[in-house]
Amino acid sequence: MSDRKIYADATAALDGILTNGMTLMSGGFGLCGIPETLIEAVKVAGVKGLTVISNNAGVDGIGLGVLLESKQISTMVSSYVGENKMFAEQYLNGDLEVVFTPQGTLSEQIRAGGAGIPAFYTKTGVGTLVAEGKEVKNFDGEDYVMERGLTADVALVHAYMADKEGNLVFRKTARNFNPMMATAGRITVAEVEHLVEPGEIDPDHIVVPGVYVQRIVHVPNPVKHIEQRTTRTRNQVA
Amino acid sequence: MSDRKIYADATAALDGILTNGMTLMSGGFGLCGIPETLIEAVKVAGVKGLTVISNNAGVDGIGLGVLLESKQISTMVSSYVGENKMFAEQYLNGDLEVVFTPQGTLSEQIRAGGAGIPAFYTKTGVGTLVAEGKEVKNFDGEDYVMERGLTADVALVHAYMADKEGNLVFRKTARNFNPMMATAGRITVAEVEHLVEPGEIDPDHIVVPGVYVQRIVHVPNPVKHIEQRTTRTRNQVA
Amino acid sequence: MAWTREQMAQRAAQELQDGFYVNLGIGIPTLVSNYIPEGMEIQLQSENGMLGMGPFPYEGEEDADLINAGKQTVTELPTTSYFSNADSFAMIRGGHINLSILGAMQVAQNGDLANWMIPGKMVKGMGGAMDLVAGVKKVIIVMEHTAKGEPKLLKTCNLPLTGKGVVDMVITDMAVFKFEKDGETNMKLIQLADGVTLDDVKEATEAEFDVAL
Amino acid sequence: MAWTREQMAQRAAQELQDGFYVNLGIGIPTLVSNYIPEGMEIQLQSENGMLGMGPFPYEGEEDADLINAGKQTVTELPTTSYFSNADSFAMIRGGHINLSILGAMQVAQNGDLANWMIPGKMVKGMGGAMDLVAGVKKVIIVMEHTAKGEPKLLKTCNLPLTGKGVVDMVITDMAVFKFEKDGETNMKLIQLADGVTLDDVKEATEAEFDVAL
Repeated sequence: MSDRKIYADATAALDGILTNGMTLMSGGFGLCGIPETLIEAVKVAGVKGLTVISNNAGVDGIGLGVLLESKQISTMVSSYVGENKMFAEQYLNGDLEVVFTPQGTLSEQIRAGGAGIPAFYTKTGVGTLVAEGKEVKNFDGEDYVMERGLTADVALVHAYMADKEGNLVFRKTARNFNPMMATAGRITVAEVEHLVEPGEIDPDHIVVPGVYVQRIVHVPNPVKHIEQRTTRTRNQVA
Repeated sequence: MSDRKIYADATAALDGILTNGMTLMSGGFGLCGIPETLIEAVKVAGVKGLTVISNNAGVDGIGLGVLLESKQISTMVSSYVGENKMFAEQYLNGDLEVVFTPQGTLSEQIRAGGAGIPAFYTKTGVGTLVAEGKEVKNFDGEDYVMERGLTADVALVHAYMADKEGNLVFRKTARNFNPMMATAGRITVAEVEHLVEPGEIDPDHIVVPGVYVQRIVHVPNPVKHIEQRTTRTRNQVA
Repeated sequence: MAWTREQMAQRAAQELQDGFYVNLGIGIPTLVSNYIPEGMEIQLQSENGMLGMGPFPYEGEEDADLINAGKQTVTELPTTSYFSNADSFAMIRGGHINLSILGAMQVAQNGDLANWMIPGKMVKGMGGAMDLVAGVKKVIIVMEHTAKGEPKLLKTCNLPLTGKGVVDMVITDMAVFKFEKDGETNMKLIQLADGVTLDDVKEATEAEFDVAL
Repeated sequence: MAWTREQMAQRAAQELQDGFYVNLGIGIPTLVSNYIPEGMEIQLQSENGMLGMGPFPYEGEEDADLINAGKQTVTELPTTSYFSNADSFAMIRGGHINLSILGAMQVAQNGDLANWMIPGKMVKGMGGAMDLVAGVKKVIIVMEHTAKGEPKLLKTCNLPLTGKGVVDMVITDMAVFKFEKDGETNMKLIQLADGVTLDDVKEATEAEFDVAL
C-alpha cells in the first residue's frame, strides 16, 4: 500500500484545496471529536468568507471559535451555537450569518449529500420557522417538509484510527457528525489519532470506507477538551 | 439484563405476529445472510397472501423459495429474482406479482422507512419504466425521481452475533440488507449465530442497536449455502 | 405549596414502562433518571449518538470522547451502543424512541410547543428538539407552571414553535395535563400537585382545559 | 478478425487510473481485473456491500458469508471494508465510485443504455445496474458489436432503458466509441480493433457516429 493519502502535517494536508468563499464541513459535537488540528491549519492558511457546516461553533479559543476570532467565517450552518461569546458578538452585529437547522435534519442533509440524494422529506419543523419557504407535502395524511442534501468543497473530520487506505473508525461519542461529513466532502481530510497499515482494522468494524477519505494526517495524542465536566462522588448512589 | 427478547425457537419467536396478507421483509443477498430458520417457521405457520420485500427470492427449496413453493407469497418486491424456477412459473401464470426495484433504490427505501423519511429523490431510473407514474423533480438542472420509504409489519433478519439487549453485528457480506430491514420492521425478529451477554460486543462495533430488535432466536451453526462456488487453483496467478 | 423539581421528575418517572427507550432533555428532565423504578429496564438515548447512557463518571474517570447531548461527561453501560448523529436521528425520526421528556417555554392547548427561541434575544438554536418532538412516540413536557407570574400554558403560543400539536402530556409544579392529538378534544387536567387546588390551576393557566381528575 | 473477450477486457483496463475505485459487472467486465497494470492501486467495489474485493478463494477456502454481487465466492484483502447495501449504494449514487464497467444489450447514439429486460421474456430484474449507471462517474460498456448479426449500437434503443444518456464509452469486439453527455455532440469512433476496418464498423452499426481515429 502506498502512502499516497498520508500528509506530513495539517498544513500539508490542506495545501492547495482551500479558497476564499468555499464551503467547509467540520465534524464534532460540542468539543468532542472535532478536527482541531485541521481547524488550526485553516486559520494559518487565512482563507476568508467561509461557509462552515458544523453542528456547533466551538468555544472561544477552541475549535471553530478560532476561525470566528480571526473572522474567516461568514456563514455558519448549525443546530446550536450557545457556548461562544465571539459568535454572539459577530452574529448580533451582522458580521456572521447563521442558518439554524434542526440537528437531525442537518445530519440527514449531510448523509443525503454524500449519498447522491438531492432532497428528502421529514416531519421535523413542519409548521415552524424552519419550514418557511420550503415545499410541504402530505404523505398518508401527514405533512412533511422537503429538505435538501448538503455537500461541501472540503470536509474536515476527526477519527480515532485510520489505515493507510483511509478506512476510519471512531471512538465512543466522538463519532457524531464525522462519518456523514466524510461522505459529503468533495475532498475529505481526516486527522487521526492512530495510523495503521491496511488489514490492521477488522473490516467488519470499519465505519467509513477509504473511498471517502482523500487525505490523512496523523495527530497522535491530541489534547481533548471537556465542555461540561460532570461527575459523581464514590459514595453517591448512581 | 432480562431475557425478555429471547425466544426458545423460531416458531416461538414468530408466535402471534404473523397474519395473512401482511408485509414481511427478509434480509440477505442471494443465499448469503438470509434468515433461513425464520423463513422455515413462516412456512410452518402457514400464513398466506404475503407481500415479501427481499432483494432476491431464494432458490428452489432454500430461503424464500420455500414460501414460493408453498404459495404463501402473493407479491415480491425485489431487484433480481433470476435463480428460481418456482418463481418463474408462478410469475408467468400470474399467481405472483413482482415489483422490480433497482437494488440501491430498494435498500434506500428500506433505510428511509426505518428512519421516518416518507420519500426521497434519486437519479436512479429517471427516464426508464421504473419512473413511470412517479413524481420527477429537477434539482440544479438534473432530473430525479421520487421514491417512497418502505416499512414492514415484521422484518426477519440474520445476524452473526447478538447480545441479549438485541445489539447486532454481522459477518462480511452477510450484512447486506439485514441492518436496514432491522430498522424498518414494526416488529423485528433476528436469528443469530451467537448470543452473548450485554457488554461482550464492543459498543463501537455494534451495527444495529438493540432498540430495533424486538425478538431474538439463537440458531447456532446454521447450514450456509453457496450459490456460485468460484475458486482458483493454487498454481493460478490471481 | 406545589411540587418541587424532584417531585416533578418523580411524577414524570411514573410514565416510564419496562423496556422503554427514552430521551431526556436537560434540566428537570435529566433528574427523571434518578427515579427509574427498581428492576425496570430503561435505556436512555443521547441524540449525539449513543444508546444505553450511564450515569456521570466518578471524578478522575471523565472521558472527553464520551459525552451526552448536553455536552456533559457520562459513562458506558453493558448495553451501550454508539452510532453516528444521522443514525441517531434516524432512530428518533423513525419513531423508535418511546418517550421524550423535555422542558418548555410555552405550551398551547392544542399541543403546540415553543422551547427554542425568543425573538429579539440571542438565539442559540434548536439543537435536536424539533426532531425529538416530531419523531418520538410520546412527548412529555416538564416545566414550571408560570414564568414570572405569567402563564406558560396558553391558548396559542406567541413564541416561535418547536413543533405543532406534538405534546402528549405536561407536568408542571402545579398539575398534570393530558393532550389528545386529534385536534378536537381539549387538553385535560388529570392531576393536581400536593396542596394545589383546581382554582389555583385555573388562575395560573390561560389555556382552556377539561377537568378529568 | 476482431478482439477476443480477453482483448476487450484488456482495452477496458486501459481506462483504469491509479487510485480508482471500480465496480465491475458480470461477464467480460469481470475479466478486466486480470489486466490491472502492475503497481496500480485499484479497489474493486461489490455492490452487495464490500469495497476492496479480492480474487476467488482457493478451493476449500470458500466462505458462504463472503460473496460478490454475482453471488460468487470471493476473498478479502488488507484494504477490505464491509457495509450494508444501503451504504453501498450511497457510495455508488453519491458519485464516489470512479468507474463502472458493464455489459449491455443495446446502446443508443445519445448514450442511452438497455441491459435489463426483453419484453415478453421472463424478466429477472435490474439488480443494481440502474443505480450504477446513474451514480458512477464514468460508465464503460463492454459488449459484442452485434447480436445474431443485428447491430447493438442503435439510433434509439428499442428495449426498455436501464438509463438515459448514461454511457461514456463503448468497447466492442470491433471498435471503441466515446460519448459526450452534452446531448449535442455525436458519439465518436476513437479506435478500431485489430484487423477491423472503418467500413466493417459502419456496416455493423446502426447508430450515427463521428470518426475521430
